[in-house]
Amino acid sequence: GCSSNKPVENVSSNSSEPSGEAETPTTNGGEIIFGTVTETPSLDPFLEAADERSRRTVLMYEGLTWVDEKMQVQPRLAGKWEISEDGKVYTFTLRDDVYFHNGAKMTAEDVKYSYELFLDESFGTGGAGDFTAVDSIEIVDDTTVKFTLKTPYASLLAALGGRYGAVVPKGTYDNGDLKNEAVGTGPFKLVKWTPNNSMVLEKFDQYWSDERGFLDKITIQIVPDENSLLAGIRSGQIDAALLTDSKFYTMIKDNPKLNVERHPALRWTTLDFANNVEPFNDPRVRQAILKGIDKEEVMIAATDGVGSVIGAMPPAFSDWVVPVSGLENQTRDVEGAKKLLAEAGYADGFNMPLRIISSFAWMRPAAEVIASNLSEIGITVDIETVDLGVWIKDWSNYNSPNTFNEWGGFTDPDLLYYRHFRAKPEGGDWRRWNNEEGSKLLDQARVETQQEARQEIYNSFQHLMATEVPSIPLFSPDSIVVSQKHVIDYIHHPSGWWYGLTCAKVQK
Amino acid sequence: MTKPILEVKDLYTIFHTPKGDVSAIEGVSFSINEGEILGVIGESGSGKSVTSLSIMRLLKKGKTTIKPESKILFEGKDLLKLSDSEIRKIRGKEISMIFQDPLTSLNPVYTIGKQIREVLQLHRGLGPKEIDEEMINILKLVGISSPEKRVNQYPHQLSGGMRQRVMIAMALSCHPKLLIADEPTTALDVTIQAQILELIKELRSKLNVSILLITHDMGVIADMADKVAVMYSGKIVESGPVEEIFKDPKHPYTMGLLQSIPRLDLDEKRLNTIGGAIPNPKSRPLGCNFAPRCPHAMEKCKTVEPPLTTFADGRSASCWLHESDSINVSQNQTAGIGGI
Amino acid sequence: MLEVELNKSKRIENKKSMIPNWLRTLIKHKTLVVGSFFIFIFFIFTLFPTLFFAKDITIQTNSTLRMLAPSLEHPFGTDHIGRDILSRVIWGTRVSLGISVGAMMLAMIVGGTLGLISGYFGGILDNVIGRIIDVLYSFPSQILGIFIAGILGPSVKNVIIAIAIVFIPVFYRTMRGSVVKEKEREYVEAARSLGMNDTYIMFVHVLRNSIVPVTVQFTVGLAVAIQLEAALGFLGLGVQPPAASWGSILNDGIDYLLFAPWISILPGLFMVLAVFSFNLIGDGLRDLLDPHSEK
Amino acid sequence: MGVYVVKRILSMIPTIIGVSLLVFLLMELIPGSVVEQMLGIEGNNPEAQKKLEEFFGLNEPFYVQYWNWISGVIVGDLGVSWRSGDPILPTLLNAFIITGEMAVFAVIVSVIIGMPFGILAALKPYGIIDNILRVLSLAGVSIPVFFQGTLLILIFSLFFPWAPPVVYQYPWESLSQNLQIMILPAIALGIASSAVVMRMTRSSLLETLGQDFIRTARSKGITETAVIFGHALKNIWISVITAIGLEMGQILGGVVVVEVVFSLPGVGQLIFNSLVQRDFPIVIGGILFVTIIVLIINTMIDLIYKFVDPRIRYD
Amino acid sequence: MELQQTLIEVKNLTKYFPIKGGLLSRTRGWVKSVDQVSFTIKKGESLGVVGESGCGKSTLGRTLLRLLQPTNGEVYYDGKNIFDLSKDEIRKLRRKMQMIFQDPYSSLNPRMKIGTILEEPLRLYNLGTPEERKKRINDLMEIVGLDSEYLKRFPHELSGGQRQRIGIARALLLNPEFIVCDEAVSALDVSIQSQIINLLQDLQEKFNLTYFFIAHDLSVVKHISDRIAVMYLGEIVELTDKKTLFEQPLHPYTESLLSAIPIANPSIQRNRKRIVLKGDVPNPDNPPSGCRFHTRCPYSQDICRSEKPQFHNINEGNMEESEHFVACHFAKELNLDGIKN
Ligand SMILES: Nc1ncnc2c1ncn2[C@@H]1O[C@H](COP(=O)(O)OP(=O)(O)OP(=O)(O)O)[C@@H](O)[C@H]1O
Ligand SMILES: Nc1ncnc2c1ncn2[C@@H]1O[C@H](COP(=O)(O)OP(=O)(O)OP(=O)(O)O)[C@@H](O)[C@H]1O
Ligand SMILES: [Mg+2]
Ligand SMILES: [Mg+2]
Repeated sequence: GCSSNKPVENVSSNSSEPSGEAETPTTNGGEIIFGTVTETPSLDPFLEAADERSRRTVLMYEGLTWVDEKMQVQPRLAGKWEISEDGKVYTFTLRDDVYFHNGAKMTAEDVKYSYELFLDESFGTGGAGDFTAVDSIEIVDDTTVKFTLKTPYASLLAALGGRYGAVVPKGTYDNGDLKNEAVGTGPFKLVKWTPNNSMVLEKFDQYWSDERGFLDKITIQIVPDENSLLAGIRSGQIDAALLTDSKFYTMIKDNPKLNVERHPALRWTTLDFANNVEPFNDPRVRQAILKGIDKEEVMIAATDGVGSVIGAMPPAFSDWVVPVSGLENQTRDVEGAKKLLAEAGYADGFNMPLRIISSFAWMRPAAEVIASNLSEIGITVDIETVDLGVWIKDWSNYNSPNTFNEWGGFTDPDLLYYRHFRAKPEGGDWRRWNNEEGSKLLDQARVETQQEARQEIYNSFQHLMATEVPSIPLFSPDSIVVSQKHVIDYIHHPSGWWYGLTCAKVQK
Repeated sequence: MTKPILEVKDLYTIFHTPKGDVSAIEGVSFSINEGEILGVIGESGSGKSVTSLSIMRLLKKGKTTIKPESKILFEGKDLLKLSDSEIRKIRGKEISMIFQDPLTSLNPVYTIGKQIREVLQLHRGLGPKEIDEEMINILKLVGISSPEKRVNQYPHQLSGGMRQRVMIAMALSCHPKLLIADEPTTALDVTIQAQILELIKELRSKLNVSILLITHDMGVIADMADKVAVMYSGKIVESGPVEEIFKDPKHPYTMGLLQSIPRLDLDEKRLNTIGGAIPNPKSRPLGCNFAPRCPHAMEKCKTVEPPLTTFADGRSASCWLHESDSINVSQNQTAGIGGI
Repeated sequence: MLEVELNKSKRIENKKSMIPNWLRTLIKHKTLVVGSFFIFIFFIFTLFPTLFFAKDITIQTNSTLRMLAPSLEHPFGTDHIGRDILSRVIWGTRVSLGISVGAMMLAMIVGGTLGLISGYFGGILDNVIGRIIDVLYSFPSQILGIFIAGILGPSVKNVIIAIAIVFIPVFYRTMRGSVVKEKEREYVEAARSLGMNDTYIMFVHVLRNSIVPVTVQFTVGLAVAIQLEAALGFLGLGVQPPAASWGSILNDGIDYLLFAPWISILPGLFMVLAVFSFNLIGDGLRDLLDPHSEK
Repeated sequence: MGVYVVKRILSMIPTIIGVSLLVFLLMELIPGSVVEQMLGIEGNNPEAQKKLEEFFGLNEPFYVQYWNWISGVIVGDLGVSWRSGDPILPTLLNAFIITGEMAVFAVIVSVIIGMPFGILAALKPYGIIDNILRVLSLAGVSIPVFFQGTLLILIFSLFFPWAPPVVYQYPWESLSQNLQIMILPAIALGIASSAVVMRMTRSSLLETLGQDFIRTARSKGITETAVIFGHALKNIWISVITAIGLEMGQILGGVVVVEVVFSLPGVGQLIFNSLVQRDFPIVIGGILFVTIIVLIINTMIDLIYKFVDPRIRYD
Repeated sequence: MELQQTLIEVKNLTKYFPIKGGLLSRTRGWVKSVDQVSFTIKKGESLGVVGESGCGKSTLGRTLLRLLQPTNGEVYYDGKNIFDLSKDEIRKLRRKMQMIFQDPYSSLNPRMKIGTILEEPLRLYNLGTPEERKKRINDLMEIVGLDSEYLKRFPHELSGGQRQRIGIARALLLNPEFIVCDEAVSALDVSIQSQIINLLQDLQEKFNLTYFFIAHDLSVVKHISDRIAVMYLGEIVELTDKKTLFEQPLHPYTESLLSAIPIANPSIQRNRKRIVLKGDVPNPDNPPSGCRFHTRCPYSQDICRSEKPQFHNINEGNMEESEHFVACHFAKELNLDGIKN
């Protein structure tokens, strides 16, 4: 349902108000023009990896589950499920009132078809990695589907409703694709798409739930850049938008005509070491660098103060996070850093390459601050700007030098950590950390289905991150939701996907 | 005696350049009678063109000054005193001009027809049909074949000789009383020059127009002029009827000039030369301008400017050699002031 | 705008005493004097940045000094990460001018040499080189710069190369045009009749006389190069941080234009002044060398 | 004339081929490709990489790729975007309408400002007005357009509560909004170009006024106004048109930054963004498109000469 | 008539310039600047060439020095065909063959000091020590009548006449035997022109030079030359010693040329009969058929239109009379006027 999610400013404790309708009188229906800067290359929920796609497809597609704005897995197309004792068999009971946008009723056949796409290597979906644990998917009856796993896999539920979670009619890919159309079960259906201009969605009348999908029409309007977005909001040409450039927060937070909210995000920024390269293969050096950096200053420079310094996990993971104050090496300590360097044999410092990506605006000021910080412990930072393409190429080929990185959008700690920090071949380990202890922890957490035990393991892992420092998490920029006063109940989701629009209403 | 149509008296023209004033013309006086051709000859830079532009008042106002005592009398009117609009009524109608380079002197982007028509419209106020007739007549007069076709052509489509004919047609289209021709044939080949000179002669007798013919070619002068004025460094050093000047030049410069050109009709072994070069108008010598190059120069020449000495038959020269030959010069005439 | 036209002979009339003439010329060409004066100052900045207001270290960031408006302490204010802008602008002079001068030199040497050869020998060689240059020339200049900077990766050296490549056609054309005109002059024929070979004539005689419009092009080109560098910096393809060029400082401030306009505006004006000065010099030179000018 | 036009058009072909080859080569040299970007960091999957490369034909040798592409171009098929799968020609045309409109407006502004001032300056060369105008025009060319644009935007948002519409509207969609969007870029670009037009007008008018045929015209007794507007001006059109043409090329060569500053989704942005995303077909198609436009402008200027200047003969 | 040694022999020398145009700049035609020209120049003589603008005088002169490659034909210098010489040999020969140019403004490199301009050839040929070179240059300056102070100046700091003297000095530097003077005095004012003409004559006497003297001014050519060639549209139409040419021209073109030149003596000039030619000089890229002069010739007949007249010595075999080459079908019939003194 559409629960309310309080912005950062007034997060008191862990507010877990029950989900419910808004109290202010509203009318169903109405239209919203939602502004955004980037267009999605295609709409395919399985084949398109771009985050821009996920933002939009959550309005049109649904998975068996979904992860709500408090990072809890909630039922969606599956009304409920059971997990076997050994954690290897998941049995889902499907809702039987779900219809596709083409009018067909959703059945177990469709669910099996949709999730089996991940098991078909030749299909080539980028989501396959989240489902490697799945052995088979069977139809028990019309409304029951059984997933059998090779090994226990705690984040299966999150994966089912994550980035790639979508149920489409059986046989969709037999003669066509979903690049330019959308046949899902979501509350909105695609009416018209003019790439690089606008996408028009309308309320799906046969939608199964009345807790979502209040608007009659959503127009997703592409504007050239965030400046224009801001101008559009100020002049009332645009009703709501999600800004990624936190600088704008300062500019509009006091605007009386607007609702402006800051939310912690799932995205985080890190300084990733090339852990196999001298001198960064020495944990003492990495620790020294961590001690040498003033994360607060970096955060302020990069986000204009509209973000939060992080320890080892993005803040939106709320309950999973070990607070910065509880982690080692997080406060700046120039002397300590120098000592560590001396111990490691680098008393005179060295030159440290640091790669930044030209299209990420925050990286430059952050790099400049880090260069300034580290110059005090004798390290000269050589900043190198590269194009995203070059960055990706080197990164995925394990050739990248120390680099800034911005990633996230994962809705579960396993999804967040495993691929990145588990040694090869199970994980990606692009930082070439190759740490046994870390890998062991991640493996354990993966098969652990008990929440507390899982939490415990991830706590240890976060401490390991802070002492071993394969990567320095820097900060997480807040997402900024801006809307006209008449737009209400836009519930921001930490992923940055536009779940909020399924809840939004227009006040007359 | 015919009466003078143009009298130039004591013309002083000064250019104001960023590098200082250049006095290009220093006291030039001459006159042209009705139907007469006055040839002005002199080396490059002696002030021939400036003289003609001064007459037409075509020099830039802010950048040049003509001394107030100068007079240019055209049919008794002082051109220098006329207003801009009055002088414009004279230009092209009463006095017209042709120039050395007929290609650059015609507007390249207009047909020759348009350029001739323009004058006719401006000064003769004819209707369109009459203009066209008149234009064809004039072009025929200057010897252009199939003028109906030519009027629609652009200058670059004509040959050099033809262009000069067009210039002449344009100049004569309003039957001016005076034609100023500034080196009209210098840019042309000899055979074409001969054609143009013949044409000018012919038109002169047909239209009874007076001509101020500027050239540096002694041959052209000998062929065309009735009277000659020899210019040197901003002054007229000698003038008189053409035969006399060629037969018996008074001024050493004229003598030198005549002796220094190779002649088709003579077999000289060696040419006589005038040593040195024309002085820079910014730093003219004291005394006689020609003194530094003059084989007969005396001490006096180097310090005091010779007066213009007038001889019989309307001849005059400014040279100390002839101080005593003068027939009617007042003995106490001060140096530096010339006059007829 | 890029191409400079110069005409015919540069006769200078009589000449008596050296110094007054030289002085007179300068006084007459005020633009030249004013332009040179500013450029002189810029070069002083380049050579001795610390002599002026510039602090030694311009990379030191300080989150407590962010975006301070101009004051006595920080005459140009501070930027978004707390650095003194005036210092960065003065240090940036070195980078920006260095890039522009370097790029123009490179372009002049390459483009000029090609133009010289092409213009002097003519024929097929001229056709082939000309076609290639045409191709470069018809390329949208910023895209070309971006391409080259993209291929080589951003760094001072590569920005120089990128800008130089954009300018090669300009110098080629200027030089070629001038050579084609010069080689028809009789002194070339005279040299040939004395038995000098083509290479000698080309480099000793023709080059010497064709170089004038190229030098004017050089100053005007500098003005454009500064702008192009700024444009590349603006698109994030300039020098590597934390080093600063005028373009990159300007770029830093664009996002803060509304609340800290000084970050962009002041360096921008600095850049404009430099461009203006080079244009003044170019204009003055053109005037000085153009026989048509009525001065 | 007709033959000449055809010849002129044919003579563009080698340049066009050269430009396309060069873009191809540069694209080959530029590190990173669309494939990696599309696969993202998950792309460490040689299978998928190969598949994508095959799909885009990137596994073929350079010349085969080129041939495949150019044979499409000849029949008017510029291919489809690798990212969106859209056909490129319509995409480019849509974007170019914006760029073209901007350039045309800019040129109009530049002529409206530049020519009268140029004439004014030439009337009294080196006089006070001339000197002021000369310095102003130098200042005009000295301010980079993107900086000028930035200043304009700043001034407008500080002093006027007015902001142009954020989404580009084609003139036929909403003329008034379209004009509102275009006004700032047109002014910024126009001012920079007007300086060039002014200088060109001034210097060629001055040169023309010093020529013999002007003396002839004056000697015919024509008024000074008629001399300038009748005789001199027609001669300088050539230079002014050249200046305008060059400015057009200049504007089109520098559209990227301008469009970024003014947030116009024109060709420059399209090419730049596609370049960043390594969307090869759009980049090459776009550059080819712009090149051809520039060449066409040059050709048109050439042809306009024919009407303005009878001296140029075509044979 | 004393027999002089032949220095240069020109045989059927032809120079066409291509007219380029079109898409691939193909050659679309030829400017026939010099067409099948033959003559000899004897040691120590001055051969003058006259003709109207564009008739090929300069082209002929430049081809003679191999500054242009001929389309066809040979030029023998001291018996050797200069077009067969290797690069080295021609370089050596260049010392003996020099040129003086028309435009004193553009024939000196404006950015070199006079001293450098004069030293350059010596340096190039490695002649003498620096002191010897200096001396040689000073000597030459004296010969051409200039103060050696001028060596420190740039060309623009000299007057036209002075510049032309420098051009002459440069031509003399390497002790040449043969000098082509291409309109060497045409650009000068009459008073300066006479100085230069005298200088050229003095030098010829002093150094036993051979001149190929190009001018469009017949009176200048007449003054300086022993024999004169008259060119029309790329061809030599008449060639003989100057006295004969002026008194008994055989070609109608020569006659009209002579009559077109005004004589600086009013009493003679005004009594002359002037033959005014019709029309203009035709284009050399499309010369008239037959005799090229027939379009303007007052005596032209049908044969002139169709048949090209031979360029031949009318006094062939007649040792009494000097050679008189002419290319006219009616050379013997017409009784043309020359200039009588
Ligand atoms: N616009 C001007 N500014 C300064 N000085 C000038 C100007 N026009 C002419 N002069 C000077 O006036 C003098 C006379 O020039 P003018 O053109 O009358 O000579 P000219 O006798 O016509 O020579 P030419 O035979 O070369 O035409 C020259 O010394 C020249 O330098
Ligand atoms: N380099 C060249 N390319 C093409 N045509 C040429 C070239 N040089 C000369 N011509 C042509 O050859 C013809 C003869 O030229 P040339 O210069 O020999 O004539 P000229 O008798 O010296 O004329 P002038 O008296 O004007 O100097 C002319 O029609 C000219 O246009
Ligand atoms: Mg004159
Ligand atoms: Mg010649």
